[in-house]
Amino acid sequence: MKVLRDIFIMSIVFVLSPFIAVADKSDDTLVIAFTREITNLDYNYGTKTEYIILGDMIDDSLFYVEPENLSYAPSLASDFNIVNETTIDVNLKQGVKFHDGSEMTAEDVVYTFNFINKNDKNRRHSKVSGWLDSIERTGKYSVRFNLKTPYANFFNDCYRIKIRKKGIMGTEGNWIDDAQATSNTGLGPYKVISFEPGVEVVLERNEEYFNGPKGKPAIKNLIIRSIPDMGTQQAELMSGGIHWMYNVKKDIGEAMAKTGKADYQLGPSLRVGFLVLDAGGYSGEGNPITKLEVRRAMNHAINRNSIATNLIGGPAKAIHTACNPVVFGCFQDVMKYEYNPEKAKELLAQAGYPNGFDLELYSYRDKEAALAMVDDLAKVGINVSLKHGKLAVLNKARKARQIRAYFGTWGSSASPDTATISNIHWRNPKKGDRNLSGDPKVNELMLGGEQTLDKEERKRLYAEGLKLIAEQAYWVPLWSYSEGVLSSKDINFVQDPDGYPRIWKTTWK
Amino acid sequence: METTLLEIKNLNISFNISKNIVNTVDNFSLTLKEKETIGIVGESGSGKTISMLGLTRLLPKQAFVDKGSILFKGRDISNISNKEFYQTISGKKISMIFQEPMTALNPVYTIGRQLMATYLFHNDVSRNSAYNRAIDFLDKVQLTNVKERMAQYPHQLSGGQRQRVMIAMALINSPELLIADEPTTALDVTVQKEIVGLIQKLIENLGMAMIFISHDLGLVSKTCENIIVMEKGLILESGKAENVLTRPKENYTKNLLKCLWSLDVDHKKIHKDRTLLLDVKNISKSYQLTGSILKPKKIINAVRNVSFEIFKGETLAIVGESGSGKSTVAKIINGLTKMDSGDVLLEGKKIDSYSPLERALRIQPVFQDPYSTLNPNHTIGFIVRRPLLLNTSLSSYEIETKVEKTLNLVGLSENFINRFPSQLSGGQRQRVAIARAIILEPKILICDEPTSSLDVTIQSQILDLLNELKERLKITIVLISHNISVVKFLSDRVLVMNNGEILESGNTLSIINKPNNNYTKKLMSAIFTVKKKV
Amino acid sequence: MLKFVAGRFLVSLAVAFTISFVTFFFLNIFTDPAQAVAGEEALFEEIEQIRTQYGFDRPILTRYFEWLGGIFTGDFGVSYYWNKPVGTLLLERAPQTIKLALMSVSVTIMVAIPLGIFAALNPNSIIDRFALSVAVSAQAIPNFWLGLILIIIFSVTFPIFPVSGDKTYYHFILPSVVLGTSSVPPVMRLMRTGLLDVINSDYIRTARSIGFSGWRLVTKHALRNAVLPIISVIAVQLGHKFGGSLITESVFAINGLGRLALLSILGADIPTVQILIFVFAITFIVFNLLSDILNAYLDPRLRL
Amino acid sequence: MILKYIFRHTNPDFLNRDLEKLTPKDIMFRKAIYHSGFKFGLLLLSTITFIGVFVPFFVDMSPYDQDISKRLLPPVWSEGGSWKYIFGTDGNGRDYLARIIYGTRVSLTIGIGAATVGMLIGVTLGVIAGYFGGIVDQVVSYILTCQLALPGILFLLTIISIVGSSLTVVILVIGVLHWTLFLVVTRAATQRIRNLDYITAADAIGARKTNIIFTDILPNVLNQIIVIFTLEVGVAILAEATISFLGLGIQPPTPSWGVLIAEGKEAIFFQPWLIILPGIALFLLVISINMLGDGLRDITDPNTSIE
Repeated sequence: MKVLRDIFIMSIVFVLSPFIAVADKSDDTLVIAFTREITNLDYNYGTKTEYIILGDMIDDSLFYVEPENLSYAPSLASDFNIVNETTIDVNLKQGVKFHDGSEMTAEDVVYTFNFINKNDKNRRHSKVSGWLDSIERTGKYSVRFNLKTPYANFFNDCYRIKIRKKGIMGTEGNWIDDAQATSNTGLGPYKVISFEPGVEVVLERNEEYFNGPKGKPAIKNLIIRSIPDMGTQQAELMSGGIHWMYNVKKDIGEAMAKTGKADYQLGPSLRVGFLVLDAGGYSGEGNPITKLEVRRAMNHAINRNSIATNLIGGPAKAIHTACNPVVFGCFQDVMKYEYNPEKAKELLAQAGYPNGFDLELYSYRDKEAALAMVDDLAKVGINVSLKHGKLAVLNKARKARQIRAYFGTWGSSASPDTATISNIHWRNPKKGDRNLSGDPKVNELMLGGEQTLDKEERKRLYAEGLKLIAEQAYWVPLWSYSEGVLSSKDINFVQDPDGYPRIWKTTWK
Repeated sequence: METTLLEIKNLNISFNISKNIVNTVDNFSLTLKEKETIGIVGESGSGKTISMLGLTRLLPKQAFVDKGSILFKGRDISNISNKEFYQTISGKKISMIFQEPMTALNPVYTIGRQLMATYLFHNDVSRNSAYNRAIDFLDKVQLTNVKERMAQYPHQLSGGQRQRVMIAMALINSPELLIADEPTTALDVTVQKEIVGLIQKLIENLGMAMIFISHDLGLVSKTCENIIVMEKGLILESGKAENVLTRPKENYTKNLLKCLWSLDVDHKKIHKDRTLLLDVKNISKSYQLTGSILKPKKIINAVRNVSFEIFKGETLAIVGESGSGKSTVAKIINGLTKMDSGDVLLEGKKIDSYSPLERALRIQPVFQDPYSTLNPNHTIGFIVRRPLLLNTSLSSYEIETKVEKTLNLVGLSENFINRFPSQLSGGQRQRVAIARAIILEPKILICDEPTSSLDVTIQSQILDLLNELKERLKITIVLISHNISVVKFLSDRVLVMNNGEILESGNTLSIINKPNNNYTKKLMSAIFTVKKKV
Repeated sequence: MLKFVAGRFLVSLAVAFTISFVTFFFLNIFTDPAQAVAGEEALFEEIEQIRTQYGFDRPILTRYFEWLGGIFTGDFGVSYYWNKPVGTLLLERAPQTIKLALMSVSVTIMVAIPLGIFAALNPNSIIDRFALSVAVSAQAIPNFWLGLILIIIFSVTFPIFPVSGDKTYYHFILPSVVLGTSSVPPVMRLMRTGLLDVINSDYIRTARSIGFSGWRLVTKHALRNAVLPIISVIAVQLGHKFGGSLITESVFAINGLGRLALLSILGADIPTVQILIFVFAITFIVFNLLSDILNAYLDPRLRL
Repeated sequence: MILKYIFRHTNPDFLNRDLEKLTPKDIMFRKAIYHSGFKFGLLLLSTITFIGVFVPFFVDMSPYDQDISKRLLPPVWSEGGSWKYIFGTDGNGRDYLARIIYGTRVSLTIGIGAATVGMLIGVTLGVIAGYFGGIVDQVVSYILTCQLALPGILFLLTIISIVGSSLTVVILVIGVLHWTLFLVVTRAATQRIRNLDYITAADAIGARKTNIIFTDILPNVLNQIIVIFTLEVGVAILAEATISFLGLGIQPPTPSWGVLIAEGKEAIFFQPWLIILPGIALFLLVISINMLGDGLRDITDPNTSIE
C-alpha cells in the first residue's frame, strides 16, 4: 500500500510541476532538430550528414568548401604548395587554439592523419589509407603529405578529416572513440557544453574561434535535438520548441509556410538519385538486367521529369549522368534517354522479354519516388516488387550479392567533385559491392580521374567514363534533389547553393 | 404466556428471468413464537431458502419480494428502510447460518477480526470488550485454544470448526431468532451430529427461536418442534413434527416419508453364490500433491494395502466419509487408475492385462455428479450409442434398436435420443449414465455415490432402478457410498473404509446393527432415521 | 516461504538463460556481426579481418558462454552502433523508461480501478456500460495512433503539453496516458469481475446478514479480496511496460530503453539488441516474481 | 434455410419455451439475440468485411494506380475535395478510399492467418499439456513461461528486421509469438474437463486417447478457442499495424493500414486525414472483432444468463 501511496504522490507532483522554459531569442539559444540521432561527436567515426553538420560546427579541418563558388579554401591551413604529384606541403595558421585553450601545431595534424591512416582499427575512413603514404612534420606550423599515388580529391579528404589534439584519440589498438565528447578539444566555431547520445547536443559559441572561413557565429547558444519523427518535429516547430529543421518535403514545407508559422526554402542540393543495375550479373548470370536493351529500356521507362517536378519539387530536375551536373568533372554531353515507354517496350521485346519480367528493386529512401518508378516500370511490363526498408537491409542484400537493382542516392554534401561519387560507386568490384557494371573499363576511367591532379586530364577521364556509363546504361541516372528547410520566423537562415546547411551562419531577425 | 416473535403473512417472492417475472415463493406464511423451533423441509428449488432470504433481505439481485407482510415482535418490518433494517434487525435480532462453511467466512481476515467486527457493528463498546466477547463465544461453540483461533484465518480451520465460528458469529449479538440454512449438509456425517447438537444446546441455553432449513426430513424431525413442508414455492403442510410424520396429509410428504421408510425396510437375503468375480489383493495407491507452486509437495496415501473379494451376483458396498479412499478403490478396480502395488484379478486375470475394449465389456462405472457425467456437447443418443460404436460391429439398425431398448430399460423414452444433457433433469441424466454403463452388458457395475447428488424422491427412484436392473440383468454391483440408508437398501455386504484402510467388513445387517469398530459405530449413530409408525 | 522464493528464483533464472540462449543464437546465426562492426562502407577484406580480430569465426557456443560470462562480470559488450559499452547505454536510458513505466501504470491505476469499482457496484448501469466501452475502445486503439492524435489535440491545437522530449515530468504526461491506456482494459475488467465475484460471494452474504451494507460493506469486507489479484496484475503490467515502451518512446522522442531498442534493431546493433531482450525479459521475470511474493504475502491463504 | 432457422429462433413462442427444453445451441442463439454488443460487433464486422472483400469486385477502383500530378488531394468534405476521390489521394496520387478498402483484406488476412498459426501451436500444446499432465505439462509450462517473459514487440521487430519482411513472414512471426492465450485457456479447460466424469466414462467404455481428445475434449474447448481466436485476430491486426508503422511490416505498395498511417505520419498537421482515416478503419475493425469476441465469450459461457 505504501508503494501505491508513493506512486500517487509522485503523480500529483508531476501534475503540478511547472512548464519548462522554452529556449528562444531572449536567451540567445537556437534549437535545431535532426531526424537521425547523434551517437558520437567525432565526425571521424560517422558518415551521416548530421555528423558532417555537427563536425563543421565543433571541429575544423585543413581546408573548407566555399559555398558560393564550390571551391576549396584553406581553413586551418594558411596556404599549401603542391611540390609534385605525390608531395604536398601545407602550412598551418598560427595561434589557433583548441577549445581547451592549447594551441594547435603540426604535431596535432601529423597525429590526426597518422592515427586515422594506421592506428585506428575501427576506421570508417578507409579511403585515407588508399592514398596517404605518410605525413611528416616539417616545422612547428608546417607538414608534408607524401601520397601513394596522385590524388585529386586530396582537398576534399582533408576537409573531411577533423584535426584532433595529439593523443586524445588513443594509441594503436586502443582507440578512444568518444574522445571528442569527453575531452572538449574541438577547433570549430562552437564548443560542446553537454552531450547526451541520441538526445541532444548543447553547444556554445567558441569566443576564441580563429578567423576561419566559416566566420564567427551570431548566435551564442545552439542546441541540437534528435527527434526521430518528422511529425513531432513539425509540432515542435509550430509550438516554438525548435527553430529549424531540414530534409522537409515540399508538401509539408509549403503547407507549413502557408500557416505563417515558419519559412520554407526549397533550394538546390548536391544529392542525386540513381538506379544501380546489375549489369555484371553478380546476382545470377544471364539475368535480364545483364542485357543492354533491358537497361536502356529501363532508362526510357522512367518519367524522371514528372517525378522530379511532382514529387521532389523545387530546383530538382532530371539528370542523365552518374553525377550532379554542377560538380567538377560532371560531363554532360552523353547519350540521353528520353521518357518513351513505347521505345522501352520495343527494347524489351528485342531483348527477348516482350512480356516483361519480374524484378526486385531495393530502396531505403524516398518511398514515394520509388513507388512512382515501380509504377512507371510496370507500365512497360517490368513487374517490380519493391523492397523498401532500412539501409541495413539493402546493405545486407548488396553484400550478399542478391541485388539486381537498387535505388540509391548520393549526397556528396559539400564535396563538389565527381570524384566523391565515383570513388564509392565505381570501385574495383573486388573491394566494394556497389560497382555492379562488371566493366573494368569504368573502374579504370572513373577512379583514374582521382589519381591525377591535372584538371584537364581529369575532365577527359570523367567524360569518357560518364559516356561509357550512359551508353551501356549501367545506371539509370534519375534526378538531382532539392533540399527543403523549415525555419522559424525568428531566425534568418539562408540556404546555400549546394543545399548543405551551414547552421553557424544563422542570425536572429 | 408465549408471545409471537415472528409472523409472516402471504409472502410472495418473484424472480425476474429474461424479462419474465417468475413467481418463486407463493403465499408463504409462518408464525413463530418465542423460543420455538420450526423446520422447513423441501427439496432443492422448493423455495425454502429463498423465503428466508426474503425475510432477511439477502435475496439475489434478480429476486424481489412481491407482497406480504412480516411482523417481527408485532412490528411490520417489511416496509422499513434498508438502513433501519440493517442497523436494527439483521445481525442484531435475526441471524443466519449458511450451508457452506468453506466460503461463508472472509478468507483474508482473521477469525477474531470478523467476530469482533460483527459485535462492534451493533454495539458501541471498546475493542477490548469486543475481544473478550469473541473469546467467550468461541468458548461457547466448544472450540479449543480460543486465543490462538482468534489470530487464525478461516482456511486454517476444518469445515466443522468453521461452522462453529459461523455459529459464534451468528450468536454473538444475542439475536432472538436464528435462521439455520442447511448448516450441516456440507459437513461429514460424523461432524453433522455434533454441530446439530451444538446448535440445539445453544439456542436452548440462550433462549432463542430458530428456523431450521433442511432437505433432510429425518434431521428436521429430530431438531424441531414444528415442521413446514414446501414444494415448488408452496407450503404443502405444516404442524407439529410428530403429526406431520405420523399423519402426513399430502402425497408429497408421504413420498418424502416413504423414501425414508423404504430405506429403512429390511428385505435383504444373504447372498449365496460364491463364484469369485473380482479378487483385490493388497492394493495401495498414493498421490503426490504438487498442488500450487506455493505449497510443498505432499504425499497422500489414498489406499493402503486393501484386499477384498467380490462374488458373482452380489452387491458389495464400500462405505466411508470423503477422503476415506473409497472412490480411489473404485477407480482402481475399474482399471481406470493405476495402483502402486497389489493386484486386481478380474475373472482370474490381471485387470491391466485386459485391453481397454475387453475391460469395457466386463466392468462399467456410474458416477455421482449427474452434471459432469454426460458430455454436454453430445446428444443422449450418441452418449448411449458410443460404447457400441467403439466395441461392437453391429449394424446401425441393431445399434439403434439396442439404444432404444436400453433407454426403455432405464425408464426413458426414445424421444430422448436427440436431446442434449442440458435439457434433462438430474435424475434423467443419471438414468442416461446407467444406460451407457449397461448397454455393453458388463458383469460388474461400479456405482460411485450414484444418488448422493439427487433429491430424496429421485434418489429412491434411481435406487429402485438399480435394484431392478440387478435382478433383471443378474449384474454384480459395487456400491460406493457414505449414506448408510442407501447401503442398507441395496447391498448384501459392506466394507467400511477410513483413511485408506478397510476397518471392517461383513454382512450388511450385522455391520449396521452390531458395528465392532468405534469409527463404524460413530458412523452409524450419526444417521437420523424415522421409524415407520405402523 | 524462503523455499518457495528460492524455487521460483531458480526457475526464473533458468527462463532468463533460455531466453538469452535463444536470442543469442538467433541473432548470431541470422546476422553477420562482423558486417555490423565494419559498417556500411567496409570493404570485403576488412569484414574478414574484423571477423578474425573480434573472434566472430569461433564456434557460436564459445561466444555465447563468453558473452554470458561477460554479463556476470558486468561487461555487457560494446555497441557497434553507439560506439559505447552497452552497460553505459542501459544506465543512461533506464531512468526515462522507469519513469515512463511507473507513471503510465499510475495512469492505469487512476483510471481503471475507480472505473472498475463503480462498474462492479452498479452492474448493467450507465457507468458499467461506459466502463465497458472504455475498455473495448482502449483495446482497439493502436498506441502509435493514439500518441499522434493526442499530440494533434493537446500539443498543437491546444498547446498544453510539450510535444516531445523527456526533460521534466511534465513531458511524460501524454506518453504515460498513451502507454497507460493499453493496460486499462485488463486491469479494469479484472477489478470489475473480481469485485463482482466478491460481492456475490458467500462471505459478503454473511457480512450482509450481520447488517453491513453500502459503502461500508465494500470497503470493510469486499475491497481487500478484490484488490489482491489486481496487485499482481499491476506488477505484471509494470513488467510489460518496459518492453512496451518502444512505440511510445519513439513517438514522443523519449530517450529510454524502448527507443534504444528500436534504433538498435534498425541499426542492426546486435550486442545492444540481445542485451535489451535479456534485460526486458529479466525485468518481466522479476516483476512476476515480485507479484507472486507480494501475493503470497498479502493473501493469508497462500502464506505458509 | 438459414432464414428459416433464424425465423424459428426469433419467434416469440420459441423464445418463451422453457429453458430446460432448449438445446445448448438454442440457448446460445437466444443469448446472441439478446446480446447487443455481440450484435453490434457482428453487424460492424460484416459491414467492414463486405466492403473490404466484396465491394472491390463490383466497383472499379485500384489502390495501386498512381497519378503523381494529383497527389495529396483532400477528401470530399474538405475544401478542394471531389467525389472522384472521396477520401482524397495519398503522396503518390493513389485513391485513398481504395487503399483503405483494400487494406481491410490485408488486415483480415494477417489477423486470421496469424491467429490460426497461434491457435494451432497453442491449442496443440494446451491439449497435450492439459490431458497428459505430469512432465509433459511441466515442459509446456516452462516454454510458456519463457514465451511470456520474452519482450513481444521487441522480439517481433528483431526477427522481422533480420529475416526480412513479407506477408508470409509477418503472419508466421506474429502467429508464432501469439499462442500463449490459446495455450493457457486450452490447458486449463482440458485439465478441468479431463477430471470430469464423462472423460472417465469414455475411458471406461474403452475409447482411445485420441478419440477422447477429439470427441470429448476439443468440442468442449471449442467455444473458448473461438473466443480467443477472435480476440487474437484483433491483437494480430494491431501488431501488424504497429510493425508496419515502424517501417518493418508489409512491403509497399500493399496497402496495410499501418503502412498508410506511417506514410501519412509526416503530414500529420496538414493532411491529417491520411492518419485519421486509416486509424479509424483500424479502430472500427478491431473494435468490431473485440466486441464480437467479448460477445461470444458471454454467449458461450454457461454461467451467464440470457438477458
